Amino acid sequence: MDWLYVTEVALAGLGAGALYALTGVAFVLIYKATRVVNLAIGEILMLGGYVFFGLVAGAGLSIWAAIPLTILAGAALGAVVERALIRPMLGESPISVFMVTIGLGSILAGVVELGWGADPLRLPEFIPNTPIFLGEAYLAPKVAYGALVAALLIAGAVIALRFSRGGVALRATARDQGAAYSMGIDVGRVFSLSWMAACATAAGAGVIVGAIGGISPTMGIFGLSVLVVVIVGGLDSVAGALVGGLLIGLVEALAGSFLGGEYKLLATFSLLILILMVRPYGIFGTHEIERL
Amino acid sequence: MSDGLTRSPRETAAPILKVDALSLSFGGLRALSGVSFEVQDGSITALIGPNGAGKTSMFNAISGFYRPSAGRILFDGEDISRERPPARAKRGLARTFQNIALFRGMTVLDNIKLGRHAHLKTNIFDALFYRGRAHREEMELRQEVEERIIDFLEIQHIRHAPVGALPYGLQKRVELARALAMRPRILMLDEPVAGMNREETEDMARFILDVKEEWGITILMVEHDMGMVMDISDHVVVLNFGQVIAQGRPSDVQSDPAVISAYLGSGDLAERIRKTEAA
Amino acid sequence: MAGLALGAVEARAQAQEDIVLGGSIPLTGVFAFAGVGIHAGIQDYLKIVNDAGGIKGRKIKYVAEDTGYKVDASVAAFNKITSQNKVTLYYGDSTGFAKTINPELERKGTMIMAGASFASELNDPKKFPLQFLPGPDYTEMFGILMRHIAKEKPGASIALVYSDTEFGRDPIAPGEKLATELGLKVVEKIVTPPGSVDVSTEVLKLRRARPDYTIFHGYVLAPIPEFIQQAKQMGMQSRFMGTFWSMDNSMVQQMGEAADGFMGVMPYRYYYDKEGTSPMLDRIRQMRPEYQSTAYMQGFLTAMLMTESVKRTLDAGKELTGANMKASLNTIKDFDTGGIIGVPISIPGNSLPVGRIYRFDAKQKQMLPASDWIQLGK
Amino acid sequence: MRIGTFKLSYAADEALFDTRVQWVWLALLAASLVLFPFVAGPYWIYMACLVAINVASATGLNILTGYTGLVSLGQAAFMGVGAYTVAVLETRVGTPFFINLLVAGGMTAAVGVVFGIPSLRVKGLYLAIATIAASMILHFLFAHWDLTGGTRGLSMPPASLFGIALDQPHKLYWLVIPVTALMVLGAANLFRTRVGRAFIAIRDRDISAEVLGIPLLQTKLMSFALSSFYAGVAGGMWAYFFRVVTPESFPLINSIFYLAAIIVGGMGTILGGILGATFMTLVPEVLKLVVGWLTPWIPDALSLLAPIRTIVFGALIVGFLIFEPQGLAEIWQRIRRFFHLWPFKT
Repeated sequence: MDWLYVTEVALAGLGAGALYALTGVAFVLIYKATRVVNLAIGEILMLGGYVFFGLVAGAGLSIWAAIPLTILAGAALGAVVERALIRPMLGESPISVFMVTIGLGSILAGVVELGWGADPLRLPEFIPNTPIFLGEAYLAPKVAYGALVAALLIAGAVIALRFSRGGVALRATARDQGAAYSMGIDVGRVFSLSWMAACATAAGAGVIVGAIGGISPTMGIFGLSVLVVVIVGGLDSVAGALVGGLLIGLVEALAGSFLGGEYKLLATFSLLILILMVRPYGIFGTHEIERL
Repeated sequence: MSDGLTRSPRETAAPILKVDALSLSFGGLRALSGVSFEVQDGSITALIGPNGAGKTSMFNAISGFYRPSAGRILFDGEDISRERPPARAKRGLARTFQNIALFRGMTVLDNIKLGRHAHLKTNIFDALFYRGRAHREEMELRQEVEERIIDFLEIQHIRHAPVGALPYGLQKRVELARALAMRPRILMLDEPVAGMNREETEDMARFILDVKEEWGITILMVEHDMGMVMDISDHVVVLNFGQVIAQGRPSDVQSDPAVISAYLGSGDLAERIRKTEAA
Repeated sequence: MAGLALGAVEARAQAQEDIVLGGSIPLTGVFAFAGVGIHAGIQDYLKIVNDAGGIKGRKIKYVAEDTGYKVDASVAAFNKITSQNKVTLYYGDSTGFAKTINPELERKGTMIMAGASFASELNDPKKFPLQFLPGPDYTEMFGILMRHIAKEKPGASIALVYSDTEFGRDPIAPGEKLATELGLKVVEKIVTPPGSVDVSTEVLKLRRARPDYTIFHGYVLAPIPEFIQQAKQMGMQSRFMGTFWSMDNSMVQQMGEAADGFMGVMPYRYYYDKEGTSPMLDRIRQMRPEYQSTAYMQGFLTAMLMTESVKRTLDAGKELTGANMKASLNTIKDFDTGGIIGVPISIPGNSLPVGRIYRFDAKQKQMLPASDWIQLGK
Repeated sequence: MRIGTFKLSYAADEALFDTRVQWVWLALLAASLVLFPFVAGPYWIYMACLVAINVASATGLNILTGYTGLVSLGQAAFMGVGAYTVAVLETRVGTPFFINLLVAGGMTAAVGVVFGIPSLRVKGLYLAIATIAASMILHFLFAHWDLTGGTRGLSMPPASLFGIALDQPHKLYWLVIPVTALMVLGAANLFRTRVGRAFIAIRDRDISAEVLGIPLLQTKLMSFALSSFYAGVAGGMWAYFFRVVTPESFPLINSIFYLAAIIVGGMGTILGGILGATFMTLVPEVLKLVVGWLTPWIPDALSLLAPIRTIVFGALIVGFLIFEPQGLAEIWQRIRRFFHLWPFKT
């Protein structure tokens, strides 16, 4: 066994996993507050990549102005989606809402293709590209910086969730909607806030993912891996998204290099079935969500 | 505890249902501890007790939703404690629920027909072609449901109505109809008259008595309406904090000091009986 | 009234005169980049022919439908177009479609077909008697690349990177065999799942194999640039190569820094290639002043070969059946394409086994020839 | 106008089509289906076959999702199992097509049961996600198993009946339409019997279903098996229709398509499956027509078609869920009621 190689593969996997974790956190934010499983998260991420591209390549903005604008656009999208599509579905079966998000994903993919065409595009280079060596092990600089930014964003999200007013309200709502309501928390606002925060996070993640591998209207597939991540970690657990993200990143990398690229999805989805059979609510999830 | 000498004459026969030292706990919480009682064939037995005494838990244990931590449940002398609910249904154990568990999207007729599920033989192949057995069975079922159950419970006018749109009292009646379609040997009724007005309660009491007398079905019920319990029951079992504190004929139980003190928290027992009768 | 009816009859007679080229064209979807170019190329060549009076006075009409690069949509388009027109020539958009429609094509026996697929399987006149490839098949492309490699660096090691699709897997097994015959070593084969973007683990695998040459196949663009960029950052010395569909100049330009030195096989000349006399390229540049993709050239040449076979069939006084047209196509020998291909061509079977190696020059931002024309079987 | 109906026997009351008027309409429908291939052009016959195949599959999914309440995003992958079964039998064994279709159904039912097993542990969304996983795993098998021809897939000869090759839509029509009609009729029959009632009981309230003597495990798996059987036969017909089966023929988006079809048509009604599948199959074609008309004014209109289709597809799902959750079947009932009472009440 070539340990250096294994280490390198593992590092690359963990780096990719950090992006899964970041998107997973966005997913969990929405689920915690509104109990909606948002399958459009991959497409929202994609839209983030395209908005960034549009701002830089189309409007000619500098990268450092485009990133915050992209994140703001994500938040705005979240607000609109929550108000227009999710709010009317309040009280409907979780499956119906789930299907609404699938429909939303389709709409977003179509809009992107309409606006920018079906061809894959590359984002302008803005991540430093000097190679990074940890000891002897090589780590692709984009992956390393991407993971670093993802880690910072996740840390920010966790801190906000723990200490900010909105974060406290969100956690209270997640625990008991009725109680939160009676304590004077504006539950509607919390819903809206959670969608804004999650979509902003996903749009930010889209910029990083796009910077690494380019953008295309099919990059919503990323959302499927994220779905596995949050099921494995537990739909309502931020810690679960972190561990799940890193785990899935690692599993994909190892399966990809030791079995072949075609085994990546097979490995993660087999893992998903296994988890569903053994521990349906995920590693860190709350048990009550088993029965929907 | 009622004194052992005053037994009703039926209690000497073999019981159709026997609960033997049954205990049930959730996590560390004990819902039932060492509960024993018998239900005689052809009787109406009532299970009463203050809120949280464990009556519904007892029902759920008998129908097979909860697995007892100790003790047995005997049906016709056979231990059924390990059987799944459908197997118990097949033996002739039917029940209704405290918060009506009808299929709201289906019509009254379909709900009632569902009661007969375990007794029908149509398999998936018959069903797809709707020939032979499927057709014959459905026609027989329809006739029986119509003539024995719908007529009996006087719900002809709503047979094609979706259940969700019916008033509460009628829904209770449909649920009874569905349980009857199971051709049960024991019918377990969880608060059959809860939330009903005086008139509806009397109707229901009459139906329950008729079921016992005309159909020969044994009845085990949980009910808070003490007036009705005392009127129609042959045997009363009183639960409190998961234990049997008294059982016997209604009149004996009524005067049992343990029962009276158990009900003190929620008002004097005799007072409650008077009240419900006057209402 | 009578005049009206007469007019209708006349119109019908006119329509019968027209030769119809039908097309299932991927104007949208993942292959839209190619479809749009093909569409324009076919239209332009037919315009040239029709402006010159058509073939023996008969105009060629082009009827196309978008398919989104989906087999069922392609079949639907085929059914629709053939039911509404008397179709003589057809352009199909994928290997799947070419295979699906083949029995139908043989049953009808009234047309010949070519398309966007260069799948090796189609290069079999027995199994696909009414189809042809307007270039080398994918295995032949590998052959051209590997001959070049064997010449440049005998005994070199090669890695094959391909997508997990029918397109990607097509030439892999025969390509490996070919490498052995040419004394080259295939040291690593890397499969990437379709649509994958993060290739860092695959690059690590590639680095471990340390190939002298890396051939990509089954992609248009992504994830080739990412592969090359990361490999270069790791200090890998491998040369990177591609096959037809990843060779368009505008696509390669999009690779950014990674494009420098990227090589590949191309049967046609590029839009900007002004070497020698090339009347057709001049004509194209005159019709369209802006750069046209290699997919455009593919559509253009396909239309040219199709009309040539129609012309030869009519010249021989034969009926326009599939078999006759295919036979005429096979009589094409040392044919001058007007500069679309740099050497005179022949079509002995189903393919056109010719091509040239091009390399991207970062200064001129263009793919430039890196070899002579290589003709297999010569 | 129809004021009311009364019946003289229970059998009449239990019949699928209970009035003379309905029988007349049914006869008209049957007659037009028979006449259709003689009057319609090849393109429309082609579309009719495609619609019928989708109706068969959507009806199967409706049994599982609409009636039993188990959401599946694996219908397309299950169709793939059926299609591959037919292709393998046709190329390697050479059995007649009706046997192949039945075996395809049976094989898919078996696969469906295997992937239905998680439904015992999980339900709702988790089950939907488990079926996504199932389709990914099946897709992998299709693409990497020698028997299924790998990424190349399998090409196969046409079905043949009495020596006539059913190689054209207008011939296959006579295979596809009757089979689909039988399947739809079977599904309608199913819900007049205990089996169908048990499915609905599980959907509406699975705890009290158990008390009525309905075994959850067995019944859910039966629903999975039946639904997959439908998918398998539909997939088999698909294979005969296109005569090439590749792993890319049955992507996840097609499973979403079938789920969308029953949402748009109406979950838990037979009519819903038919209307939904028809509607969703025809919408892209109608869009193509509209875009075709616009071409003279918008030159690259054709290239806008695919994204517009994607958007409309999503918008239909979202729109129906929000504004008309009962689907087209409910709209149809409303129209019917209107005409029953017209002109007395409008």
